[in-house]
Amino acid sequence: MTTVDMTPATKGPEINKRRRVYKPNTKYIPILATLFLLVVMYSTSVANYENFGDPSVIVNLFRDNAVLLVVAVGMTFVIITGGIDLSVGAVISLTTTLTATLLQGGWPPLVVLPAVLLLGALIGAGQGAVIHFFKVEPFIATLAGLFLARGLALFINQKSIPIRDDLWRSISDYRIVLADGVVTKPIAIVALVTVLIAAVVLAWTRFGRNVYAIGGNADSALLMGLPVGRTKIAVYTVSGFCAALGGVLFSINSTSGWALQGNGMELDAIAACVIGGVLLTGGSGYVWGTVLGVLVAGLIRTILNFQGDLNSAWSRIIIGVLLFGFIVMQRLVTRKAK
Amino acid sequence: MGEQSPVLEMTGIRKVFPGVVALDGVDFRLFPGEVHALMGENGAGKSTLIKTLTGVYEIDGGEIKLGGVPVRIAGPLQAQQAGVSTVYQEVNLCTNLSVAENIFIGREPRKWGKIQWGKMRRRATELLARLDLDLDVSAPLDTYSLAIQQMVAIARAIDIDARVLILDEPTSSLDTAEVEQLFRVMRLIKESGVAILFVSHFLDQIFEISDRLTILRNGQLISEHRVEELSQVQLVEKMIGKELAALEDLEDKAQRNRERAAEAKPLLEAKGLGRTGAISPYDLTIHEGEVVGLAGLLGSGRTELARLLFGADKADKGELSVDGKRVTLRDPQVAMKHGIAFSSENRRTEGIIGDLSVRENIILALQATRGWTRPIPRKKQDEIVEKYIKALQIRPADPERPVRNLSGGNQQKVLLARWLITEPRLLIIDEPTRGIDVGAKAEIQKLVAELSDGGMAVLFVSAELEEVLRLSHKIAVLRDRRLVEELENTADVDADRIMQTIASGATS
Amino acid sequence: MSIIKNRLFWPSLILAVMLVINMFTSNQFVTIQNGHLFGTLIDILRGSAPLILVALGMTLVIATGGIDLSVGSVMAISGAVACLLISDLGDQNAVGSVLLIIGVAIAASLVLGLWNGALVAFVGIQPIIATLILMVAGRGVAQLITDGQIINVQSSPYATLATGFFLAVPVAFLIAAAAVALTLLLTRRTALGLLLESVGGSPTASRLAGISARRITIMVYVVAGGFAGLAGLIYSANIKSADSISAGNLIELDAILAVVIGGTALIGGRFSIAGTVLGAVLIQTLSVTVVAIGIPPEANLLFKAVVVVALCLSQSPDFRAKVFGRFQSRPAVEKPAVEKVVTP
Amino acid sequence: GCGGSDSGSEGGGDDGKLTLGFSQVGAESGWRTANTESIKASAAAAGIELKFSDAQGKQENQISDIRGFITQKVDVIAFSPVVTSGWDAVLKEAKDADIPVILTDRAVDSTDTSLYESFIGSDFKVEGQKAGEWLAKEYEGKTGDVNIVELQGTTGSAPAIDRQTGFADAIKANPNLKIAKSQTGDFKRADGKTVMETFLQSVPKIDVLYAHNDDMGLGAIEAIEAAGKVPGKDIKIITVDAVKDGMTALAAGKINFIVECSPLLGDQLMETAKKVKAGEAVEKRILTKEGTFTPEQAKAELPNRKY
Ligand SMILES: Nc1ncnc2c1ncn2[C@@H]1O[C@H](COP(=O)(O)OP(=O)(O)OP(=O)(O)O)[C@@H](O)[C@H]1O
Ligand SMILES: Nc1ncnc2c1ncn2[C@@H]1O[C@H](COP(=O)(O)OP(=O)(O)OP(=O)(O)O)[C@@H](O)[C@H]1O
Ligand SMILES: [Mg+2]
Ligand SMILES: [Mg+2]
Repeated sequence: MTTVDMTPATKGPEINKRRRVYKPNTKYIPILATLFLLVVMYSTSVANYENFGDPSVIVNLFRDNAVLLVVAVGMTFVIITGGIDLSVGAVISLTTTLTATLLQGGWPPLVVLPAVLLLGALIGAGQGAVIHFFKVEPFIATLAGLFLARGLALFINQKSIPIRDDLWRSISDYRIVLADGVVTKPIAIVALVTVLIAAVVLAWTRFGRNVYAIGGNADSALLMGLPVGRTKIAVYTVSGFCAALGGVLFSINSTSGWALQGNGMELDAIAACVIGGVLLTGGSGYVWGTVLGVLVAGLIRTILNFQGDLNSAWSRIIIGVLLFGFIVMQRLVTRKAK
Repeated sequence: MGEQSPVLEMTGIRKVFPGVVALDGVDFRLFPGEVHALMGENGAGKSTLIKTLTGVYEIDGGEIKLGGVPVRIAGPLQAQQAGVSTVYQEVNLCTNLSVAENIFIGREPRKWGKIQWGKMRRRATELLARLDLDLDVSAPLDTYSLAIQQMVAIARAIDIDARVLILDEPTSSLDTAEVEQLFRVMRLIKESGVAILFVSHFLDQIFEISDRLTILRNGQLISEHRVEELSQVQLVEKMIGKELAALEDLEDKAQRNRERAAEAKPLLEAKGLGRTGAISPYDLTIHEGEVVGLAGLLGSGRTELARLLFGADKADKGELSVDGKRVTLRDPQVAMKHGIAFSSENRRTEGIIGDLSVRENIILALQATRGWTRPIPRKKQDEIVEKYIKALQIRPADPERPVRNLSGGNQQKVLLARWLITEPRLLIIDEPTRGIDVGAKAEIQKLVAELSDGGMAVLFVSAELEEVLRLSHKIAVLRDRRLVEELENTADVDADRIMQTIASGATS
Repeated sequence: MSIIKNRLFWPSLILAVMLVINMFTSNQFVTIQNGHLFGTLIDILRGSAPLILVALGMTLVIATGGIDLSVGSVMAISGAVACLLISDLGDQNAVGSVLLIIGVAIAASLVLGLWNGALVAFVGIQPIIATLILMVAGRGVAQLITDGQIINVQSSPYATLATGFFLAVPVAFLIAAAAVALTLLLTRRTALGLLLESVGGSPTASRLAGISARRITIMVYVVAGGFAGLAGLIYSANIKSADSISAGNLIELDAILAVVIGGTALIGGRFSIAGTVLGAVLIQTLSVTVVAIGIPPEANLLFKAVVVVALCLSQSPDFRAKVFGRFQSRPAVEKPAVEKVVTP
Repeated sequence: GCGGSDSGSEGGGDDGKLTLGFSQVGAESGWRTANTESIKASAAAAGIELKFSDAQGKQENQISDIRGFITQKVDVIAFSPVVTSGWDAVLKEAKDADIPVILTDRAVDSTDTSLYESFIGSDFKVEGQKAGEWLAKEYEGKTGDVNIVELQGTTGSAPAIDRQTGFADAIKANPNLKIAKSQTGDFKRADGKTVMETFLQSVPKIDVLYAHNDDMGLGAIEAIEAAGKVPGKDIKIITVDAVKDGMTALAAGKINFIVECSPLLGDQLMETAKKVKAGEAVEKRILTKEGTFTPEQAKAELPNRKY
């Protein structure tokens, strides 16, 4: 094999010169718009509610949504390839149940932790393999995964199981003091680190770029010689792993395991991704967008909590209205900027 | 060269698709340092042969040897690793990624596992410069036209360190200058000992660049020759299996009709029509029965000009009138109501609907004009479809086959049929002969001439200047997204004259 | 051979197996009792009516490449509206008024569908999030209508919707059958089906072919809303009350599952009404079978998982080729004499 | 309680009103709505400012709601836990912030009982037992096999688990009382009906139906009637809750016995909250006032039922 030496072309006739095509770089506009709206929403709330300006409101946002954040990050990978993973909530429940059961059974925590994480990754990989090798629709494959994981969890134990392990307890109780009166917990840090890693992987590694390529056009990606199958399986593995990690964080946050834990979390995660500008058709979106999506959902909940006089019916309606307002504003701002 | 052993040897290759034997015992050899043309009509099996080689399809029989060693290639990745670099027929890139990424994805320069974006962009810019392209390599690929995408695909392929380079119709939407650039690069690569497999329906190009050629017909190997052994006529004969019916002299006819057309009623008039960032305001009048050709270089804005006349993009300046009445083309539907039809150059993403059958693809536009409540009776559908399958020689002649499974050229014919059955008053065709074989190309040209005789106006966009010259009554020349000159296609107008205009940038 | 290749062969087979199981476990599979049909099979047919209706609408939405998560909430709203109005009637058995009220409830559902469609087509919001809004808020609205309580009605014409019989056949089943017929008519006797598949297959190409993707999109959401509303009426008529909290809860998942089992791809394009109906009946039969063979509640999901896994694998041609491939006699092919996988 | 020691501190509103943050499980049933309404009404009557939030059945939501209350510096926090375990961490946070906590309706299984002041609510297990005991008594002295079918609540939920075990415990002693089939009806009327339809088809002879709530029982009644049987006679029906619809059916003889599970604990909660805030001692376990109903009792009670 020889390397081709292509000496630069002798300058062709003048007419052959190509001009650069300048186009404003529009790819960050949706994210910026989302961020902007989020800030607007936050400041309005600060003006309206007592104590909303307390820094712990923001800090708690990360801690309360740590699990969702981690799960949504995994989901982002899957959605960027144009897939979907409905099993994440169930994997959380399986992880928490299994963790609690094993810890109760006296297993050492340092064995339990990697074991459940591995299990999550394996479930993900299994789904990915079915999707890739047998060309089963991601929706149906991961729905089967959902039934299987939650089914297993319910089968192991229907009841909620308290975790009394010292390590779990101490991580759960460990307080990280950020400022006077503002504390957070390790799970928030884990979530943020996950986000950072994911962002780096998506933007700076071959794997990350393959994820985008497959989402853009899987057939082309295959013809371009990219490892499509491997990458597809890998994203579901990542998602499964993130779900298991989310489950672990959950079990730390609540020091318990329960087979119905994380019920419906898949939809929350998908919604967070989509609100953050990740396209369900694949090929486009950023982890940062997902983070914003999670924060939007979390902020809406916080607002409802501070409002404090809504019954269930009205809180649903207000969530819908806020979501609607947000999405429409996002569309308008994005469209204008483009 | 004869003494050398072939770098690639395929023997007895067989590939069967449900209902079609695409390849039937085909042998093919490729020697180092040669450009080898693979010839054949649309649907002859060229692309399929290439795809069996790169492992996209599993072969049903036969043997492939690379460098004398029998191999089984499991997929494009393995093919690439084995030193086979390919540009597939339909541009297969990820348009959501940037230009630079499309060139380097899978082979990104890395340090500590981290992609070096700066280095990648720099190298992409350099590489494209060798093809004489100056693009913003960090812009997403979908902001560029199909022709540029094709160049990017070529850039990707030639940068891969390979011993076999496959180019499946790389020139189908390039114009002369780009083709020249490409050939220059191909010669360089060839000299370094790489074997090149080249597919094109442009016979001139074949005779210019190739050393040897292999001819396929109906999935069967016909023969293998040195280029010098054959004349164009002989080649065509071997490809289609019979003598090519003598073409009427279209050019003369165009001349004869020119004056008639110019005197006819103006059908469509654009005044100062334009769109920011796409095309500067232009004036253009198209008369009934007139064929207007658009000439210009790659990226000169021909497509953009045409799209405004169909409402595919919305004009933000100027005005347009049809039959003397002002109209605003909000979207294609409105244009269709005024009898305008538009066949896009980008058949894969803007043309065919892959899942649907040939029949459904053909009647789609006609059905759209009728609205969903008035379906075209099935019997009538079958009639129309059968007629056009015959007229345009769409193969396989099975109306119920998903259009995705047709060869590229046949897909193009399906699109043409889609618009012809709507009986438009103005037919805008952007690169209608892209990827179409010699025989069919002649048929299409004839068809355009006939349609214009029958009073249909045609706006004809083609990268092939000759074709434009042969058919058009009037030629509009574009440069830098600006209509620079409009000239009557009189006898003294030729390719040089137009290239001159493009070069000088004269304004009319 | 060719029948096995049909996508719907395996789901049909699984359905048949489950029906046979039910035949053995049930006291009566199909009998005539009090002049109308009765038995497990009839229960299944009647019970699957709401899911069939919802899945029909979902099929059309999915064919255009969209998705509708709000169907459950629409069901809740339509049931709530109907029951609230009926409970205010002087004479709950007045057929005319009940019919009118049913009309009002369906009209409301159509409006909700229109809302979804407008968000998707005009505002350009991704379908999943556009319909999520109504999914969340809609149930709140339904709760407001019923004031968080279950509204009971004592209207026999209304109950007929779900539990009545016409010519010995359950009315609910007839309604579903009529909806299927209507959908088939709409999509296969007009050009709607083609246009839908075209929009779902490639929106850009469809636009350039002069198809008004917008109008089509809005239409399918409206139809989906209407069918969901009808399903909500049957659901509430079945229990003679409006339960705004549980009506249609999570039905969107079942509906999507039915559509996918039926062979319609979630990315849009080709769709199959027959497949969807089969999928819906299959899901209903599955839940009946779970009870009939006495699977303990904590194992329900595991059982379901096994069936869904079996289903999706059996439907995958690649799975069949890879696993059963060697058992099938294939046309003899000559394999390359020497095989060697290339590595760089 | 320790939380009340610094009574009279800044917390609450400026008007010195007591602020109670209440986190509800969700709005999964009419029972729950009645529960919410009771709390709201009682708070208004007692002059307590109520901060209400709905966790939509998710523990993660509830944890963050409670944290929200801590941030808002409410005076007392009360909540109906979605699930029994997993509250230690957030309760500790409340304790650190000196905010007393009251549990309602459902217990938590924390080992550290100092984390909350009191638990007001019913005992699901006892409810199941009451149901089982009544049944055992009904069939006292009879030896023939009694086929029972059970409609369970949502799989994995505390009331479903406890009502099941309580019931099973109570009938254990009578071997002729057999649970022929047991399936979840998800606490829903419609599911109760469909599951009962299948029970009727697949169990040769059903004598007794035990439903974990009234709604499923009411759905089952529809199915029983459609099958041409008489509920309450051909099949004896026991349910739990005693909501108005259930009581009506009970009074009409379609249900034979209902174990009450009262949602009306608003007054008790407000009372306790005030005491806790004032630093007075409260009982660790406050049982809601509730009983059981037979058809006759139901007829008398029915006019007073509000929900
Ligand atoms: N995936 C497929 N499934 C079924 N038939 C196919 C498939 N791909 C190609 N074919 C058929 O195989 C035959 C050969 O097609 P191929 O694409 O190789 O033609 P080609 O020589 O490249 O033509 P063109 O010049 O138009 O590109 C055609 O009849 C085509 O319809
Ligand atoms: N809105 C826009 N802003 C900036 N550049 C654009 C825009 N739209 C199109 N372009 C670019 O303008 C160039 C000209 O387009 P186009 O290729 O359609 O012209 P053409 O004369 O038809 O050339 P071709 O022979 O390639 O079809 C393309 O490179 C395209 O990417
Ligand atoms: Mg080809
Ligand atoms: Mg062009």
